[in-house]
Amino acid sequence: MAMITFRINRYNPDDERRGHYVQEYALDVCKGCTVLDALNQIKWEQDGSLTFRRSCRSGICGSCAMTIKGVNRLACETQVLALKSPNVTVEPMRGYPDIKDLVVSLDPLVRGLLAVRPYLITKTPPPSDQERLQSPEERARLDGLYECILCGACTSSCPSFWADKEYIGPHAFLKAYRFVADSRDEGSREHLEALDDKHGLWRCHTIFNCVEACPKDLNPTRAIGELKKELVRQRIG
Amino acid sequence: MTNFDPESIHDVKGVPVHSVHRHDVVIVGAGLAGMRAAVEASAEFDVAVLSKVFPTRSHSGGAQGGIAASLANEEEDHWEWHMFDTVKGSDYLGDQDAIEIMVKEAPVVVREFEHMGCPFSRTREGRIAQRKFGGHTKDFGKGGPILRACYAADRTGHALLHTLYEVCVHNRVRFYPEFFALSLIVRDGVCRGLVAWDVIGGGVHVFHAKAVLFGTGGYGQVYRITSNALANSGDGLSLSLRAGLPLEDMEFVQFHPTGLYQSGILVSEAARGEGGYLTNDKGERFMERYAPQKMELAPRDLVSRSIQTEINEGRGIGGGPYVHCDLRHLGADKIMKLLPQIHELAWKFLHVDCIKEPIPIQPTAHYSMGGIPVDIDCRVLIDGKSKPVAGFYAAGECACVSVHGGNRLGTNSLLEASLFGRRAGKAIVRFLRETRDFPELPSDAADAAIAEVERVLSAGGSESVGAIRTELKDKMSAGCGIFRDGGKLEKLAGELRGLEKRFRNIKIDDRSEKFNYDLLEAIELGHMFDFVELIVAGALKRQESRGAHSRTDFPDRDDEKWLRHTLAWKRGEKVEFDYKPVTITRFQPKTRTY
Amino acid sequence: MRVIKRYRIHAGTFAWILHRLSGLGLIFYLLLHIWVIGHLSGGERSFDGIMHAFGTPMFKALEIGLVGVIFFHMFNGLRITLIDTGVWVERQKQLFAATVVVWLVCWGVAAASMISRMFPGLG
Amino acid sequence: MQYNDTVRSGGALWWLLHRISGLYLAVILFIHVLVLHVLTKEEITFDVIAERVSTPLWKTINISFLAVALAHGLYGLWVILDDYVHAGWARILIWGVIAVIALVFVVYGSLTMISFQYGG
Ligand SMILES: Cc1cc2nc3c(=O)[nH]c(=O)nc-3n(C[C@H](O)[C@H](O)[C@H](O)COP(=O)(O)OP(=O)(O)OC[C@H]3O[C@@H](n4cnc5c(N)ncnc54)[C@H](O)[C@@H]3O)c2cc1C
Ligand code: HEM
Ligand code: SF4
Ligand code: F3S
Ligand code: FES
Repeated sequence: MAMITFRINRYNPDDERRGHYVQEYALDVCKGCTVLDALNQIKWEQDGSLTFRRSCRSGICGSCAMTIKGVNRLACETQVLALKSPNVTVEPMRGYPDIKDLVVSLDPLVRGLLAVRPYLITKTPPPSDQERLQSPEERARLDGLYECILCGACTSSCPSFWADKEYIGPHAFLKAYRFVADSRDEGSREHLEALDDKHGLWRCHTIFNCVEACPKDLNPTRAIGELKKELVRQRIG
Repeated sequence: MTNFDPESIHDVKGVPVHSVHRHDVVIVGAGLAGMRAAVEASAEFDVAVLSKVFPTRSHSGGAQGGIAASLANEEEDHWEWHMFDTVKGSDYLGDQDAIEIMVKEAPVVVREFEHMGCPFSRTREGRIAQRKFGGHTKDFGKGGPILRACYAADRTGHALLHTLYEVCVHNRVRFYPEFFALSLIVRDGVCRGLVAWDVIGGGVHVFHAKAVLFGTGGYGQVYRITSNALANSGDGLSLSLRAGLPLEDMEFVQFHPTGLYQSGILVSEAARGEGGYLTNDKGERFMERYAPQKMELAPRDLVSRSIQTEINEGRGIGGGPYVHCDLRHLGADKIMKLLPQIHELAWKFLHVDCIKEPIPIQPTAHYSMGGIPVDIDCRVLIDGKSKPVAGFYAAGECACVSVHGGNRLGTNSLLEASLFGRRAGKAIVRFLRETRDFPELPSDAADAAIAEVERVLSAGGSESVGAIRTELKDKMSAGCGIFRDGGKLEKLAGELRGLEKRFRNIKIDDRSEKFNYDLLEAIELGHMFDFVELIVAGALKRQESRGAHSRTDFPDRDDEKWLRHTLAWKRGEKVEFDYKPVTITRFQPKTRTY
Repeated sequence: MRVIKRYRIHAGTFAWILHRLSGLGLIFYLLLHIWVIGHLSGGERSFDGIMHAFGTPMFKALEIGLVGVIFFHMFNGLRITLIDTGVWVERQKQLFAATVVVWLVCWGVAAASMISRMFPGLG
Repeated sequence: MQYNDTVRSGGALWWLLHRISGLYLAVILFIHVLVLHVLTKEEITFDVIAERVSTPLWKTINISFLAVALAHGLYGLWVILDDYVHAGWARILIWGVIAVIALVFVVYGSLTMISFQYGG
């Protein structure tokens, strides 16, 4: 057990004049307690107005991404005591429009995602009564790509996104490459179309914040590199 | 019936009605069931999908193991075998006509997922890979375990869910993400739409539809220890009850043996499959006492009961409510190669390194076999038996067709959700082809919902929602968990009534309209009170032990009296029951031994 | 109190900021450089005049700094190009560390030789 | 928010040329620093510089270096400004200014190189 002070960045849209402010909550935290557990405990026992998204509690739904001690993480996967500090600051992820307290708007995330036509594009019809064949090696190319939980931690941490609110974003690049790399997909031109744009790939300066931020240990930067090469190939080849 | 006019009720009680939306089909729930139906119906009609969480945050994404289908990609398999296993697993309470449809169509549904782009793991030949799962066997139970569960590594649910979302995006399904359904509009046996709350912006929205589908998922959150998401509060069940419709077989709740201590987060069956031990406070492998042959690999309900017995008899670790799942003897190599996810989970959520320490585990509420009674085309039945509500459908975990009967087999529920979601979609398309006009929307359509929101937002009592919910969960775990008996259930029913009284006197900290989870958690708790009563009353009535329902005072299965489905309504303060026979076609009930 | 939002600076962010600053520095230096070389056409006197001004210890120190900046931008630019081509993306941290080491070593060698030339007695 | 489309960020080709020019500069600059600061032992005087600059080989190298470095550097400047300047008119203005600078300096620098004669 340890007494931890949570410094939570709060914001109520109905009270614009007050704007953002920091509120502190002290909580006795035991081994195994995650930041999400702590936030729930605060909400249920101290202040019901504290607002944050959450659902699965197990790091798979992507709801609870927030900035904890200056870094984007999933609250439900972050052990409080592992942060090794008596003070824990919790803020909404930066870069997205604020909705309330720790809740941000996902609109930029979805807009970026839709831009890359995030679905399998095929032209030849699939065999009837049978799956398309895909070798384990071809399938392995999707590892590290399809696991994205759309939490938005990557894009929020990217300085290019801070500078351009319409930046399509590493999460969407990763998704685009998930399809471009799929042996079954026949629409790489369609996936890539929106990327050769001023809000697209060329705004990525290989800063790697996205990689550092990704709670699923995915590597959007690698996907971005592959996409850049693919685009160059299409343009000059 | 005068027609609905948003202006006339605007600001009736201070809660504004923002707009009326019209769609041919309105689907509540963006899990496998909801989105699979949306994919089907959107080919021809205008489909809207509401979900209280962003679609890809639905709980289906949490499923790890796999989706069952007798593809026979890895070894010989037949739908008859799959059917036998499902019937036996259900402890013969499953309706065999529905099960037959499910096992026969399963390969089609799984292959369609592949065609949509789902990144299934593959065999050497490039086909969808399959693995073993508890309860799935060869040759009508005579052979050993069979490779039947199709999977995408240990992220099957995630892969399926995202694939469906992607196809919905492609089909231009209209999403209303973070819209919370408040009430269902059913009048004169016709469903006319529903009322929902816009979580982000605040405000009531009315959805006018020719057909409504519920794919609202499970309700694990009524238990203290559960593998379910915080959003799994069973709203759909309550909305359906409040519209005067029954629920079926609610007493059947599945407990998974291995949830992480305290959080209940699922430790997959693979932990035991790869050779993990279960040990008690004395360090004994206690499964020796309960299943000397199969040991840790006995079926889920049996292992759960064994663990609970150890805990109840004081042999939990340090006398506490948990035992150990010990993997240390497997060695670091094997753990990191075969069970990396489990290693990660134990580390991230308990701060336990399972290479060096045993993992504290306890049984965890996992799945609800019961739900909204529907026929094989997912039409919701007004009488629970044969009379459908025009235009109202349900599929997935919130529905009860019933393919799982008294106990569900692993990997059968992803199958059920997507397969019956698809069937529902097809049925809706047929229905809409014949239905030209929108049903009339009654003028008081939104009144109940507005009143509810208003009541909570102005609640000036003294009781905390969080505290009451915690008590409800504790009491459900203690009184209506793995083991039940008449005395405890009756006591629990009384306690729940007391809690519900206190619930009427809640206070609320957040009175704003925008993104108010304080409000929604209170509404969810109200929903829970509606249907937990049926779980408890149903469990009290059913004087036998079958599948997941285990009465210590009636330890045997009683086919004579209880080979039938429970139907329950809520009429005022009272719960009313009716029963219907189980459909038996191919397999006559036999004693269930493994 | 208004919260000033911060985000932890990782190695990649740091490298990016330095790359930007060095790139900016270099382009302005280049423009200056072209102007200086332009004075060559003015003949020996004007050139030596400027070189004399640049010959002071302060300008020598600046020159050593310039080489450092060039080398940083150059090696980091090579790092970026490597990553773009898909090399070592998974081990970007090691790659970054290697870049810094190579940069410092090369800068050190160049600086040592420049200093030794400034003080011929030492060579 | 829709940024003005009059001046696009670079596309695939620009991006590729930026890398290639960077690589070219890396080679040249490395040689440059090596020759000038490491291998050259004597003091840098007009004679030393002028002698080298007047050979045809060095002339070509220097002119190409000049052009490529200007292109790379000025385009780099655009890359930076592109991140932060979103108003259409400002983007056009910046493009104009950068283009003028590029032109002036390439011409001025090249003239310097070409017209230079040792002993002249
Ligand atoms: C940890 C875990 C692992 C599992 N593993 C497996 C497995 O390996 N194989 C298997 O077959 N099954 C597994 N299951 C079971 C299976 O995942 C579920 O039964 C199935 O996914 C349910 O799907 P669904 O579409 O019915 O509901 P869900 O996916 O739960 O979706 C419910 C939807 O309804 C929405 N909703 C609910 N209430 C409202 C409301 N009031 N207003 C608006 N929207 C609302 C939610 O937002 C959500 O979109 C597992 C379950 C758990 C908990
Ligand atoms: C020595 C060899 C050089 C190499 C290998 C190199 C490489 C690169 C690369 C790869 C980039 C792209 C960075 C990005 O898009 O994120 C870049 C950017 C840049 N370079 Fe160079 N470069 C070199 C020399 C120079 C020189 C001599 C100048 C100045 C004249 C210069 C000025 C710039 C500028 C201003 C940028 C933009 C910085 C940014 O985007 O943040 N570079 N360089
Ligand atoms: S790539 Fe990683 S950080 Fe980005 S959205 Fe996906 S899971 Fe989240
Ligand atoms: S942080 Fe941003 S700049 Fe590129 S490498 Fe990641 S997207
Ligand atoms: S609550 Fe789902 S990822 Fe944290």
